[in-house]
Amino acid sequence: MARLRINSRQVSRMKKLATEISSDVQELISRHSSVSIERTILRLYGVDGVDEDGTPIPNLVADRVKEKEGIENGISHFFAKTMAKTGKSSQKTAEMIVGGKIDFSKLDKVPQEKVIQTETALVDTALHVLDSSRERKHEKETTYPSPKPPLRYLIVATGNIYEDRTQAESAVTSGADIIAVIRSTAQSLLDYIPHGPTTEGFGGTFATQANFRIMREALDRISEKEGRFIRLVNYASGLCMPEIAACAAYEDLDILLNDSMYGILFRDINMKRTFVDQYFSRLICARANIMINTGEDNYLTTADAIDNFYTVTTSQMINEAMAKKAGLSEELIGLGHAFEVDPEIENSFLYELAHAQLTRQLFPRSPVKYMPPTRYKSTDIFYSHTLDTLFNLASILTDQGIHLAGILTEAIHTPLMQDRHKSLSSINYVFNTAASLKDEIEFKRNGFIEKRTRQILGQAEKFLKEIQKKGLMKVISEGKFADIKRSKDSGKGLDGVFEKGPLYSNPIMDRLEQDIE
Amino acid sequence: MARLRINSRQVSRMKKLATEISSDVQELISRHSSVSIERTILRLYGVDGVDEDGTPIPNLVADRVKEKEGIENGISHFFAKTMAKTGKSSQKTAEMIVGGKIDFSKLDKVPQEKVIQTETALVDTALHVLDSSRERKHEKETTYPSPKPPLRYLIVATGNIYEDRTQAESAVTSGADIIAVIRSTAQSLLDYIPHGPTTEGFGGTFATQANFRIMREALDRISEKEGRFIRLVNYASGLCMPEIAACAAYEDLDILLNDSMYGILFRDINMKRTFVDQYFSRLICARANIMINTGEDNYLTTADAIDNFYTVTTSQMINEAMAKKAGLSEELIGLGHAFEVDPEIENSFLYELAHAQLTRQLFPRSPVKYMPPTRYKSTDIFYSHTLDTLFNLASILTDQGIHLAGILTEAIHTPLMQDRHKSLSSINYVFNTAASLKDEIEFKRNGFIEKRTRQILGQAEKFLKEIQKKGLMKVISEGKFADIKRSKDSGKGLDGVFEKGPLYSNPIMDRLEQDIE
Amino acid sequence: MKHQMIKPYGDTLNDGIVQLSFTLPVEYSEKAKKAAELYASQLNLENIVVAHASRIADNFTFFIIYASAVPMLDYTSVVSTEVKVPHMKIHQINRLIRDKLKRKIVAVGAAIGSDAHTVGIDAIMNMKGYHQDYGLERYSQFRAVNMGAQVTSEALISKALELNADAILVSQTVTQKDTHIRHFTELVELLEAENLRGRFILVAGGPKITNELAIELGYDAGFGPHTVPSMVASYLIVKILEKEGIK
Amino acid sequence: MKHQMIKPYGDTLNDGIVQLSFTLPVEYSEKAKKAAELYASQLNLENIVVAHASRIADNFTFFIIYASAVPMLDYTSVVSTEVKVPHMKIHQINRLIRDKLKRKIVAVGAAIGSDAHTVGIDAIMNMKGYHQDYGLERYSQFRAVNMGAQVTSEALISKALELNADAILVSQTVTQKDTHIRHFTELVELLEAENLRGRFILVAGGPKITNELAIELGYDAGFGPHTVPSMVASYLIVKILEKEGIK
Ligand code: B12
Ligand code: B12
Ligand SMILES: Cc1ncc(COP(=O)(O)O)c(C=O)c1O
Ligand SMILES: Cc1ncc(COP(=O)(O)O)c(C=O)c1O
Repeated sequence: MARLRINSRQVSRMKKLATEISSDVQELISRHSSVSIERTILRLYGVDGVDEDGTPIPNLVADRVKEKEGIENGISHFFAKTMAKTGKSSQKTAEMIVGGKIDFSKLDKVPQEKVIQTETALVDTALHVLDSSRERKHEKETTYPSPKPPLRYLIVATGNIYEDRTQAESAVTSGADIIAVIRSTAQSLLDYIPHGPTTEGFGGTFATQANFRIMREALDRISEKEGRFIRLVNYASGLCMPEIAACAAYEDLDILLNDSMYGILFRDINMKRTFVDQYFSRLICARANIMINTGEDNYLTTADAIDNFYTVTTSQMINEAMAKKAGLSEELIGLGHAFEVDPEIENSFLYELAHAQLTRQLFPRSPVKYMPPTRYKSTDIFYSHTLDTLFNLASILTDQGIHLAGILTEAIHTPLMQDRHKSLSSINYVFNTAASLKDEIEFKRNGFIEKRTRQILGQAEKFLKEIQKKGLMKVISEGKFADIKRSKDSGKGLDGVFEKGPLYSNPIMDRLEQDIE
Repeated sequence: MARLRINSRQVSRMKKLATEISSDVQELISRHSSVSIERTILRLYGVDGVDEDGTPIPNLVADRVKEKEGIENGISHFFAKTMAKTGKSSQKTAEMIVGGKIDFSKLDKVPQEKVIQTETALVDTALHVLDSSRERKHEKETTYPSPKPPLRYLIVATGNIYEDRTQAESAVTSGADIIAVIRSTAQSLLDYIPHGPTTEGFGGTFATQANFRIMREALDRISEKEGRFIRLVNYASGLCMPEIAACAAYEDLDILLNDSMYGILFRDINMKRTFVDQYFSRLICARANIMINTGEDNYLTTADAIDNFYTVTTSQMINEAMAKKAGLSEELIGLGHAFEVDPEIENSFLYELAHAQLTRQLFPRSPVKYMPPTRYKSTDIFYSHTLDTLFNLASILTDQGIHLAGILTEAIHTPLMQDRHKSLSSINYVFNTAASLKDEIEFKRNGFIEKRTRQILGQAEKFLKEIQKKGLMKVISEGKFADIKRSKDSGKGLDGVFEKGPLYSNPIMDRLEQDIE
Repeated sequence: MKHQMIKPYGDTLNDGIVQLSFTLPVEYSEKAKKAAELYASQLNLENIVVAHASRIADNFTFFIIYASAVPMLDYTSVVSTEVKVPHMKIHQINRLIRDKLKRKIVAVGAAIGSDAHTVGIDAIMNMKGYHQDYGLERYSQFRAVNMGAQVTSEALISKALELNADAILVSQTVTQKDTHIRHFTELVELLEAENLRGRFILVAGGPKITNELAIELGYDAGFGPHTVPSMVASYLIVKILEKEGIK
Repeated sequence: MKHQMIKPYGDTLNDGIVQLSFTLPVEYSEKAKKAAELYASQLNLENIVVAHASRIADNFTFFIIYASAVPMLDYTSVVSTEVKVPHMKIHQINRLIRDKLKRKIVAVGAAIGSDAHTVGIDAIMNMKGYHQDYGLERYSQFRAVNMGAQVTSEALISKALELNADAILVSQTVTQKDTHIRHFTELVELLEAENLRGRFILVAGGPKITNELAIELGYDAGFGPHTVPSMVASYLIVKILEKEGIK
């Protein structure tokens, strides 16, 4: 395979810096929890459903507890105690809490060993949710042949889960390996997960557990028909990161968009909230064998890809370090990057090859996710189709893991069924016609491509040093990523993050951490 | 630049074989002439126009002479004598011959030195036609900046020269460097050149001198406007090869499709006729600085590109050897090849790279003409557009000289104005984005690509040996090129080729041959 | 029968979305874009988005449009136009000919007129065939004679008479300015003029040929892209048995 | 005025050729192709060539069609819909403001509603500008305040009141399910409800916005793709002078 000669010592130094940066953040994480984490615990304990207004029971329980008892010490112990008291199922217990049927003052009377016993059982159930999802996936992986990377990743985004299903089936017919259901605009800013099957989204479809299930079932059916394992993706980053991870585990999702900084930068979600949430979310993913995808590609939709590619590399290293802290193996860390150099620049394709190949070599065991050109797509669909064709070539040539299909109507509308078909017919052609190109050419020594990667590594190392010195939060607040400034104590969801009380416990987290190695 | 290691001794051996093959053919050529050659002499002496039925005066004169005098000794001397007799212009003289106003029996009385004098003057005029076209082209070449290869070659084919002009202007606006006016279906089988501006062709526009002029003027205008030299192409191969070359010289065409075998294989034109005609045609091109293009690409529209690429290479070498015999410098020999490997074959793109790069390296000083995929184009225009995009990449990556634009509607209709625009927008993008790719990668030593080129060279050398042994005509009659069999004494135009009489002379040819070095 | 009303589908049933592109002979401008929109509205389209406009020559502008088509079509009312005979395999066909017709079928084929494209007729007639389906020459019960391209109608007819052919197979590829229509018609008219039309099964083929068009032009059947030889052979044996009244 | 009748151009004047593609919710078959042809004929097209058909899912077939469009459009009757003010350069605009208006123009902008796309409004307002054309922040005679994205209509209006703005600039990128129409309308209705509509020059912008649409929605002007800041600045000074009766 064509390889760039990169300085492995420099790379080790950089990865070490990234680990130090993440350790610094981890210290903050360990001192905090969030309402979303507590709700996740409830969900994994089996609490589900909504009230008449559509507010999820987990939210209502958490709010109630917060209000009555305070949430600083976590919800788990309290919930176990209540359940021990009621002797009912977790769902029933939750409903009773919400219905005001529990006299909080009387809970102290429940014997501690009964509480412990109940809580242990709950945690076992929770872990069983994750472990059984892992096992089901493992089974599919062994039943079906391994797809040849790059995996063909197609998005559906009609807003209506049933139409999405039709679209997904069509995409699979044309060759898709992975289907991602894009989330409705601004769902990431909702501090709850909508419920049930939904048919009205904007720019995407709501991520709900029911929608996950509908799509999972459809894809399982088609997997069987086609004799290929079709993977399902949704989006976690946002105010409900860990909860979505829990729902994803219930419904056997294979991949979650799950970035440690995306919410901060692109959704103005509070930093602490995001850092804390992503950790628990990723612990869940690691256990349930859900691959994460990060969102570095987004940086290049606003910042220039030539000037700022080093921020992508830097962010990938930090994301990786943080993911490893959450127990994710390299195989489950799908780092993102994108083909976003201005096509009018002479030799822009050489820049793209350098960026893609560098990413590939820096994370050799990770199934890197490669995003198509979006920013420089034209409303001239024929021209845009040629950009995607070279993107497809760059992907097969640099051996990417996951290939997000570029769509010729990117600059016009969310994809039509026929747009996806055209995209796949280009991908299928290019991946086949240039299947072994990577093994048959070499990058010139000290040529443009190698020099460019060296430049990026130099810039990224410098940047990592700066971050290591100043701390990640400081650097974000200076607008060093994607030209976006966010400060530590602002942003959405700030009120939902809290410092752990002296008696705080999250036994699921404890167990997950414990089992990491 | 990425280079294949090819065995230069083998290449020398092959070129030597090709020269021997062409010398063998040349022997036949030197013993024959054709009606078309004689008409060409008339045209270069200034004879033009048609009678009421649209039959060209040069044809009428030649027919008359053949009938009355016999043509075995060539037309030149006879015509000079007649002109010396009439004391009129060549045109007037020709008209008088056609009108039956010349008493052939009285011609012997013209004093020989007056005939010689007249003939010498005629030949000077003829050579002036060629030389002045050469000079005008040279002037344009120095006025305008040299275009960066691959030159963007676009075809127009409406059938109507005025619409063609509109189409050509549009193509130039979108970036074309070269405009080719495709000839009307089956014109190559006409044993005369139609006359005047034409507006009704089928699958193309008639090649007439007036049409050449109309397009030349339009392109000169637009060259000035755009500050780029826009080159004009037409087709010579066929029954009127040398005549078309003469008309092309008059009208400053820059390139002529002019193959030594195309007419034989693809139009069932008699071999001898073709060989004889192509030689005089190429002598004219050499003198008037008209680049020739050969038609090896056509082989792959019927024969399989993987099995038969060696026939392309073989034919290129023979075409080159024959072109050199006619005084064409390597810079004027635009050999053809094509991107025609079945795209469904895994690694078809690697085959294409091998074929294109090999051709490039075998003829380093020739502006190789690279033809787009046509045979495997689909009526799915979006898919076809992706084939062309990779073709564009192959072209810039292997540094081709002339790039014939692929058209996304190839499998549907002759190109619309908008189709050409789409094609150029893909070409412009690819040539810019991957401008230096060729300098930044290398082909793997002993990899698939090198091995493939070695295989082709081996096959081609073997084939050249066979041809050298059996003679070119024999091999053609066995169907070894393009799976098409043609025999020596069949085919169209056979009655127009004749063995030279003892007094035969063609003073233009003599002068051209004389001046070769 | 229940109606089945359909319209184009973008990403939602009955959204009617179509993609359209065309060039207008006007200079690129805002007015030109408006003209494109108005023009599209005359094509029974609504919610017209002129997504793209670019100047492609002096006085010519290229447009890409997405819009919703208004009409509804009753799919149950659509009548398919393909040749309708069971598609048999080579050995079935040969057996049928041997058992029922009891003699070889003689078929003469050519690309007529100025058309020099032979690949289509070769695909049907030559040994090798097309898409892993053997050509007529390979059928033991066919005598197939392929005359190649640029054959005149006269030559084709006289060859058919000479061989006492059952079927004449005609190919046309070049369709610009309706060349193919002229050639096809010329052949039929010649046959009719000489009272020979009834004698042969007349089959047309080519990339732009449909059965419907062929019948319109006076042919017995027409075959378009993706035809394989066994389809044609199936058609021929069924029609010949029918013609000769053999069951 | 003389009429100028136009129709699409393929390669010959008035050939009417258009390229069309769409998907029909029916299974791939010859009947499906016929349906595509019939459907196209309902779109005022003739000489319809169903060039391509492919199965893209169970019960869905994709088509590519070339055909001749029948209608003619009188180009002289087309009324252009763009904003019509002379396009001035930054220094001309600044001078005009200084000389005539004699105070700075205050403009407040945002992408409203759920729309998170800031690049469009940034292109117009931020210092850097777009396509080598400086943004409003760079104009010495503008006070430009860009509130970013996902701004509520209420917040935008109160900022405009607070700064005593001359103009409100609104951007919308997401158009799926007409989200942009809802957001734009909401803002206008709020302004009207509070009797503030007349107080501001209200400008809409975004990739799918035309001046025509903006005016329909109750805005003063609309700007689409390829807008550069100086166009907007030119428009604003001309309109403000007009509004204030300054000549
Ligand atoms: C190969 C080719 C050539 C070769 C032909 C070699 C040969 N020996 O046939 C060469 C290079 C010589 C050539 C020349 C020209 N070509 Co050409 N050529 C093509 C090309 C690339 C492929 C055609 C092909 O082989 N298809 C494969 C066969 C198997 O498909 P098919 O013909 O559709 O046949 C199938 C069915 O239709 C059916 N069928 C066909 N015939 C019959 C008959 C019967 C009886 C039956 C039952 C079925 C049947 O069965 C077949 C198998 O399924 C096409 C573009 C394309 N990709 O389609 C252009 C194309 C056909 N050519 C075109 C043109 C214009 C020309 C020229 C006229 C150009 C010129 N002015 O010089 C010349 C001259 C030819 C002439 N005088 O007719 C145009 C036609 C445009 C139009 N619609 O009018 C095309 C579409 C290219 C283009 N976009 O401009 N061409
Ligand atoms: C960059 C981008 C993003 C970035 C935005 C970053 C940011 N800070 O803005 C990110 C990655 C965050 C993003 C997210 C989403 N995006 Co987005 N995104 C794009 C993309 C690639 C480029 C848009 C852009 O920056 N254009 C460049 C600017 C300069 O052009 P412009 O906006 O047209 O502005 C010009 C004019 O319109 C005008 N103008 C614009 N506004 C104004 C205002 C005034 C007052 C004036 C005078 C002029 C004016 O002047 C500007 C300069 O000429 C487009 C695809 C494309 N290539 O167009 C998709 C696209 C716009 N996104 C789309 C979607 C659906 C989304 C999501 C909703 C997807 C999802 N479900 O998650 C999300 C969520 C966003 C949300 N909540 O709104 C769709 C919209 C489809 C539609 N028509 O409805 C597009 C078209 C992609 C697609 N095909 O699906 N996106
Ligand atoms: C890492 C990551 N998470 C989440 C999202 C989607 O988030 P939202 O729903 O906020 O648009 C994206 C979108 O690109 C992403 O890259
Ligand atoms: C070398 C050469 N000459 C001539 C032609 C055109 O000849 P005709 O007019 O016979 O189609 C071609 C067409 O591809 C060609 O390759």
